[in-house]
Amino acid sequence: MPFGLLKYGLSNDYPAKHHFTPATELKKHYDVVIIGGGGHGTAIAYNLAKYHGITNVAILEKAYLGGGNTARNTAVIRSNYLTEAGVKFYSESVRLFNNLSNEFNYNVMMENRGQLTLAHSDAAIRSFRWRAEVNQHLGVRSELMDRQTIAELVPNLNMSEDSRFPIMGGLWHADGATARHDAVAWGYAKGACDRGVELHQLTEVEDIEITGGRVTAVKTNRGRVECGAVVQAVAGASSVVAKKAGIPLPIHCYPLQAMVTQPYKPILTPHVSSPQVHVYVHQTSRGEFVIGGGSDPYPLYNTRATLDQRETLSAAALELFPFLAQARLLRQWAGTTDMTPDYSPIMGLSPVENYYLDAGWGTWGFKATPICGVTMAELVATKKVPDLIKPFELERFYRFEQINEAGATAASH
Amino acid sequence: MSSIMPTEVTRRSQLARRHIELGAEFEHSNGLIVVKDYGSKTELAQAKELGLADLSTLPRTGFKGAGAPDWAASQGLTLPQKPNTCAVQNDTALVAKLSHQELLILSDLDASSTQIGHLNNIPVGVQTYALPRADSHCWFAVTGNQTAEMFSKICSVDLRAHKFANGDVAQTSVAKANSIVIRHDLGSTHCFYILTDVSTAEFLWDCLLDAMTEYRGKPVGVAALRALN
Amino acid sequence: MKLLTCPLNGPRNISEFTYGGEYHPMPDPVNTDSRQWAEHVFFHDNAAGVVTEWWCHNASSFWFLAERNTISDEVIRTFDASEVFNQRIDFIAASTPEGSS
Amino acid sequence: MKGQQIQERLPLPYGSLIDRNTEVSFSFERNAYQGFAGDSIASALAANQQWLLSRSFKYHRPRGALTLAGQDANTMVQLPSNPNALADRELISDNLEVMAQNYSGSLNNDRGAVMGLFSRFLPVGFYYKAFFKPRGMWEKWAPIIRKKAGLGVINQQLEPQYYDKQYRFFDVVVVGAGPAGMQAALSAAVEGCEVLLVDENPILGGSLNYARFDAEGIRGQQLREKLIQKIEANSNITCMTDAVCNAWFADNWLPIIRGKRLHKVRAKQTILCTGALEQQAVFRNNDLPGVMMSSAAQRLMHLYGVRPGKAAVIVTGNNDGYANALDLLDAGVDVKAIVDLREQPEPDGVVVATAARGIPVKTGYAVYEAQKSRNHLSAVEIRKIVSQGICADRGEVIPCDLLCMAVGYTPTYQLVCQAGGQLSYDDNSAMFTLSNCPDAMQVAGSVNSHWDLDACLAEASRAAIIATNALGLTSTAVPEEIAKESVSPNHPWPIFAHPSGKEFVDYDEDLTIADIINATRDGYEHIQLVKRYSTCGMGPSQGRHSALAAARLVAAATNRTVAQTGVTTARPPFAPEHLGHSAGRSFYPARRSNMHYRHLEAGAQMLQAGAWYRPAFYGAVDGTVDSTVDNSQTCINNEVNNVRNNVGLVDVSTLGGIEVRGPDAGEFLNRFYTFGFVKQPVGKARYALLTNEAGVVIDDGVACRFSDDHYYVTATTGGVDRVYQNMLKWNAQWRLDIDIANVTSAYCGVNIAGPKAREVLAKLCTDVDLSSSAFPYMGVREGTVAGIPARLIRVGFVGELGYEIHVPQHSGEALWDALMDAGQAQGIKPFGIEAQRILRLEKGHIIIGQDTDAMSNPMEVQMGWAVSRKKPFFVGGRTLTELEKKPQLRSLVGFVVNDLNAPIPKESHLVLDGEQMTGRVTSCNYSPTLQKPIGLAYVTPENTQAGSTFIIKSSGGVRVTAEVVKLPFYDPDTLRQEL
Repeated sequence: MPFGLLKYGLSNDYPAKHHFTPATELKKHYDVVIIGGGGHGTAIAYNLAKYHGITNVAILEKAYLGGGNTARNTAVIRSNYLTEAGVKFYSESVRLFNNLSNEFNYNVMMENRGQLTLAHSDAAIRSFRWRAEVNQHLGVRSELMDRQTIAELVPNLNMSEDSRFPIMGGLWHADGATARHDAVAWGYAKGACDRGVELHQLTEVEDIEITGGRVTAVKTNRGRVECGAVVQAVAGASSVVAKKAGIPLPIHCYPLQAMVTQPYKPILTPHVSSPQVHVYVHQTSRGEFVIGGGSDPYPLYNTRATLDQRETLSAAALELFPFLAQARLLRQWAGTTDMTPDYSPIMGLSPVENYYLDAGWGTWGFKATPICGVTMAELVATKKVPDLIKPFELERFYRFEQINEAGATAASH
Repeated sequence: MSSIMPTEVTRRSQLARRHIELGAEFEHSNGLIVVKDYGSKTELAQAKELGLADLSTLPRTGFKGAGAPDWAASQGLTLPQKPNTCAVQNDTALVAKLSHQELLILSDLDASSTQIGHLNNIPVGVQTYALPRADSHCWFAVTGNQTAEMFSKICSVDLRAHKFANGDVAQTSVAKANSIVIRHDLGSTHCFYILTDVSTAEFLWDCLLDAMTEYRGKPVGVAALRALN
Repeated sequence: MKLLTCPLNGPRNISEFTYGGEYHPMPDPVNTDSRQWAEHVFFHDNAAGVVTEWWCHNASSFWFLAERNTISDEVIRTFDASEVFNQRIDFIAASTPEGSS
Repeated sequence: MKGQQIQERLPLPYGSLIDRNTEVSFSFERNAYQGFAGDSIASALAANQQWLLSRSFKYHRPRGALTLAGQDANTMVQLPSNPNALADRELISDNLEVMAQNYSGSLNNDRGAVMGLFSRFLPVGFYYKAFFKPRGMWEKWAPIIRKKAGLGVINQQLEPQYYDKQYRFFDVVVVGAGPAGMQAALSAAVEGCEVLLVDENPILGGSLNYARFDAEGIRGQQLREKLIQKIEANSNITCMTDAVCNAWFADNWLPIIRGKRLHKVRAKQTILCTGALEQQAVFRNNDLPGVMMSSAAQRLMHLYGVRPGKAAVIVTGNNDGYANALDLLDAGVDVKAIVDLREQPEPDGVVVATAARGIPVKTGYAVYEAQKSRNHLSAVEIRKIVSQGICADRGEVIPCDLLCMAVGYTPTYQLVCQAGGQLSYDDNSAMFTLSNCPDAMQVAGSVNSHWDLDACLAEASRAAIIATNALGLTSTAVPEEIAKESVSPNHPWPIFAHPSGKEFVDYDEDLTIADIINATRDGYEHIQLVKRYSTCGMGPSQGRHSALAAARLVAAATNRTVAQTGVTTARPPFAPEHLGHSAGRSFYPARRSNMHYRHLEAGAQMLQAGAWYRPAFYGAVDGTVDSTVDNSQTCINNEVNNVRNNVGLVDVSTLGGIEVRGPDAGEFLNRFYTFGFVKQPVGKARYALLTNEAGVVIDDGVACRFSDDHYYVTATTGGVDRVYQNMLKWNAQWRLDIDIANVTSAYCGVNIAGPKAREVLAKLCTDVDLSSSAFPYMGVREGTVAGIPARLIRVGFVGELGYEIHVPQHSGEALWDALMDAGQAQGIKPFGIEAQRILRLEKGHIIIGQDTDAMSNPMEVQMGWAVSRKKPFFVGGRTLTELEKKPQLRSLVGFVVNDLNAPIPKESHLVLDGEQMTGRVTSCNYSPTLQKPIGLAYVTPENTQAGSTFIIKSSGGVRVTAEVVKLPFYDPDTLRQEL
């Protein structure tokens, strides 16, 4: 029995300190308004309050805390990216994740079970070796794995040579992990609210006032709020919100679906994915199998589920683990992803002087949450773009430059 | 073993080996080799219930382009009115209209229609372009009362008799392979022609047999199909 | 599964089609400044609401245009591209030749 | 096995689902039991007085049947290769081995039950509050907690089973074959209307099969028989029983599961008559075996002929509880009392009848606590209700072994809500309404909060009329909507907290009243946050029985109405389905060339290129391929040498082929590819490089001009489909006078290459002058080879005299045979992709996708020569001019490794400048011809002049020095390929 729980058991009156601001009126002015109460928004607020002493901050969330893609992603954490910018950025994020629970005294249940990405062609082996070489050179634990080692690591994987997509090898990423995604947003929000940040749920930004190239206020369904600066962290609605500030973005929004089975006794430890078969599978700490794959085939602002994606994911999962035919599907859901041309995020300055972008998060937003909080908060507080996120500025597209992670994201998330 | 073997001619079905394994008896048909039968006495009955035949070596061609329909008509072809329907020619060839600008022309089961050879050997008209349909697609026939029921396991278009009339054409996906499905009844027996990318012939053949198992469908030769006519 | 009505083949499951991107006319490649060109190449309107977009029916390789609501996923109408592109498009060389190979 | 138990059953007409003439023996927890055909596992065990079925998720509480309808997780059992099976859904079969789940020790004495004692130390969200201090502790706790996770055990040796799918089409699909559903189907089955009636139960009738609608208990049966007769007589109606419609998807796309088949049904109209789910009362120990829904008790009696108990108490908030009492009485159960939460029951025929039969009724009373002995209900303590949810200090204890709960229902809203329908709750009437359904969907019956049988039937007919009108099959006037009954069967507050807790709101997750309220106290006030924080409704039954109670508690705890709070609804699927169902048969098309089996016969090791199978290299001809590195390398090198010295034959059928024909053909290629094609001479081939609008190289091939208005363009195996689609899309805009046709599969192709290629070809091709003067390098001709019409292209991908021969697909094998025969004297041998890769590398040709990546532009891969600057426009052109204004970031160069002892670099090894990554190797092989490792690599532009060196981080991190050399490595003056 961990000590942390004793106080709950031994005190007759339930410890009832609210983790978050109870609903209050909006103030007339905030130094910083953060649009979007997901993992990123709360992480930015937390860092502003804790490390930069900026506490007159409002997080405006149109629905409920962490109810967007924070709630809908499949909680994969990894840093085996392809570009130097990407690897450095995400590996710092993984480092922060590892200390997150203690950082804000809230268990996010980080589980370091490693990630295996399967290769079914020599082309895949080539691109995996590229990632492994770049990763290793930058101190990230990635390595090519041969059939033999894979069979030992995941004994119940279908290694048959006669299967439709025989497994030729894989990319093993020991740093790959998962965490309780909701808890990340809750922990950040709790830490931010403890320090005076206001979290306003059911508060939707309807318009953004720009005067002289500066944002001066936002209009919400609960009234107008003046602000010194605005950060938008609304993955899945980035184009729509940025448009209110007159900023075009290189983003297309696609639904990303995933599904989960009923709980079963644990039989799969690492996270296994196959870009070619378009699927990834991992078993949660509750014993459920989480199954996901590629994005929907066309853009949509709607989190409905589709049967064809369910069929595709199930068929693909059974290619890797035929015995999953007997597992029962419990729930199928979707999130909305900001897909960028180069599969890298858009962070930092915008054409509007005091309006900051945290967008273009595709399928990799959750794993970047902690480092986004740190870097975006530093940017807002110091007005200086941290080196770690300089490469991801919107302006790169106007220079016809890209940070191409295409090869490192397909169905791996 | 068959007295005639596919290797006697240069034109060979992707499925030749499957046919031999199934004990096929081959026959010459206007210089082409097709499966006559698989040595079963009951093949006609089979074809009436549910049969699968490989017609890939039989003649066929296609023409495309703004001028194609007029040119084809000028060559004496009777064209169907609407796209995705087909019309039988008096020389027994079958002309399917795949779009306002595209025609697919299939020979009969005896490879006896003269039109196809004729069209392939004369210069095409303006804005008319020949398509190598004899080789781009494999060509199967699925026959019998259970055809539509069987197709409903691998094709999302409603092919039931009262919804998909004789002479109707569907360009759709069959077992995830893009296909042209044509209803062309043989006598009083339902028959669907299916044409699919020739390189996937074996895949599709296996999918069809798998879907047919439940209805005890089996491969049949052209002899049985002719007998239906 | 959504139904999409192909102008040539009629209503079909949307899985028979390939999405071809937003429809937006290409700016004149010669007299457009580089920022506008960059936006043409990389940026999207990504509107939440009714948009016009390209679709291709795979089995017949038929391209057409569709008006679709990106919030409700409701298809308002589909139509032949010739409604919009009804004549041959030609390009004029840049007044100053861009060097030579 | 222990001795067999005796089963006692109620006489006919009880037990409509069982066949008493067919006994079935099965085992549960290794004890033998008898049941009848048609019995579910749960009903058969109940007949044997085995009520305890499983242990709960967190506290390992004893659990038994709750709904008897497969709607709760209490009955989850382990079947061979079928974990988490619902014992009240799965039928028994001879020798079926059933085990309980989630216990340690034995089901009756589960050591895990000790968890219950610690419950006060495991507050809601306890995971978030502990296990992580000090740093590193979580790593120790996680595996321990993980061991406790999960319920059933997956059989990892499972043999693949045959699941498949079928598309079905109907005008109207009616989901749910209760009274409303049957009536809706009948009314919809007008002339020309194809109707499907679906129900998850084995027989039609729904509640008519078990519920009591009148004092005499005869109406349900009569109505059922009448409706079924009409349905069976109607040829327009197809019935599917034992079939669950498991979701609603866009445009009435309905997945219906029966047996091992997934029926994908397209309906023009759907009518949902999915009924309602009875809800539990929340009080201490409301999860004991013996405590069940009143509808569950009725199902046991009427469907299975099983007496649900000997002494019963009924806690009710509506008159259905009274009907249930009559049923129990008729079945010989001693009904101790009806405990009515209401002060003033609305008297109706049924209530009067119970009074007449002397059943004690305690109005204004609640069940305060259920007591157990030996894992089963033994008594209930009832207390007077003093105010909402509050009971008097004292009560009375009534011994009983059955407690039936009849306190209200929630509509079976799942499909409606998946279709975008809104579920709303009225706090005053405690009733639900469904709104905002899509046009092509109607709802009728109790799902739409109609409880009176006649109202249900009338609403069903009305729904059917709306549907058939919409289909244009009828134009009947739509009758007025029936007003909802004034009295709701839903009691507003059947929730009674107990100081010692254990009043379960969510059985699946073992969540009690305190857990829900404390979640709000922690600040998780939004109903969705409560759900996520407490995991209420996240379990296998997806909140079927917890959503309403949780919403009521959250509303009260946050001073909101339930309407304001909202009730959480569930995502698809409706019922947990095996992944095998949605997977079905696996359809992954595979592509083979006409020559495929010739490769296998020659001992080829095949590899996959996209959907294609291609020969990687040829092993021993007897087919026994020894794929050890050494052997394969020897095979590959031999193939290379044979091409360099004699002649080789490679299958290039997978190469894309596109016909571009018409007056504007040249103009089109000019716009589509980077090069100039208008002035290309007839009879010549020209390299064609493709960039996208971002200026990135995405494909290449050669454009063969066979006549003024006819180009035959090749494309890469993996790229051709996209290239073809893009061509069509561009010309849908440009409207040039051309036709574009993808003829990839129509042609089977080989490349016959080597110094002796002409010699061999000459034997088979007599109608084309093959002399280098008449048919020079990069020439294209049409002729016949071995009597087969062929297109001949003199290209030099492998750097030798060579001809690509493209023939009709069906003649591919014949061509292969002819060439292999003709070439015997010249030592012709087939070669595979691996040898081709080396050969082309020696010649310095790049492979798009291997030597290029998602960012490569033509200048970087030194293909500036293939980009025409004299054209007004080509795709990607404008962007390339932008890129040219900027300093080039990298260049692809050829390199050799002179130190033969150094580990040969592999593709994707890094190029380093100090520790800085400046590029990477894209191709590298030991060249049998040059006798040293050669390759291509991206390096910094300053590093491209021949003779300069750079460092490669090779295997094991070894730094290897590479020397830049001018391309090609082999035959720099290209004399050989132009022979």
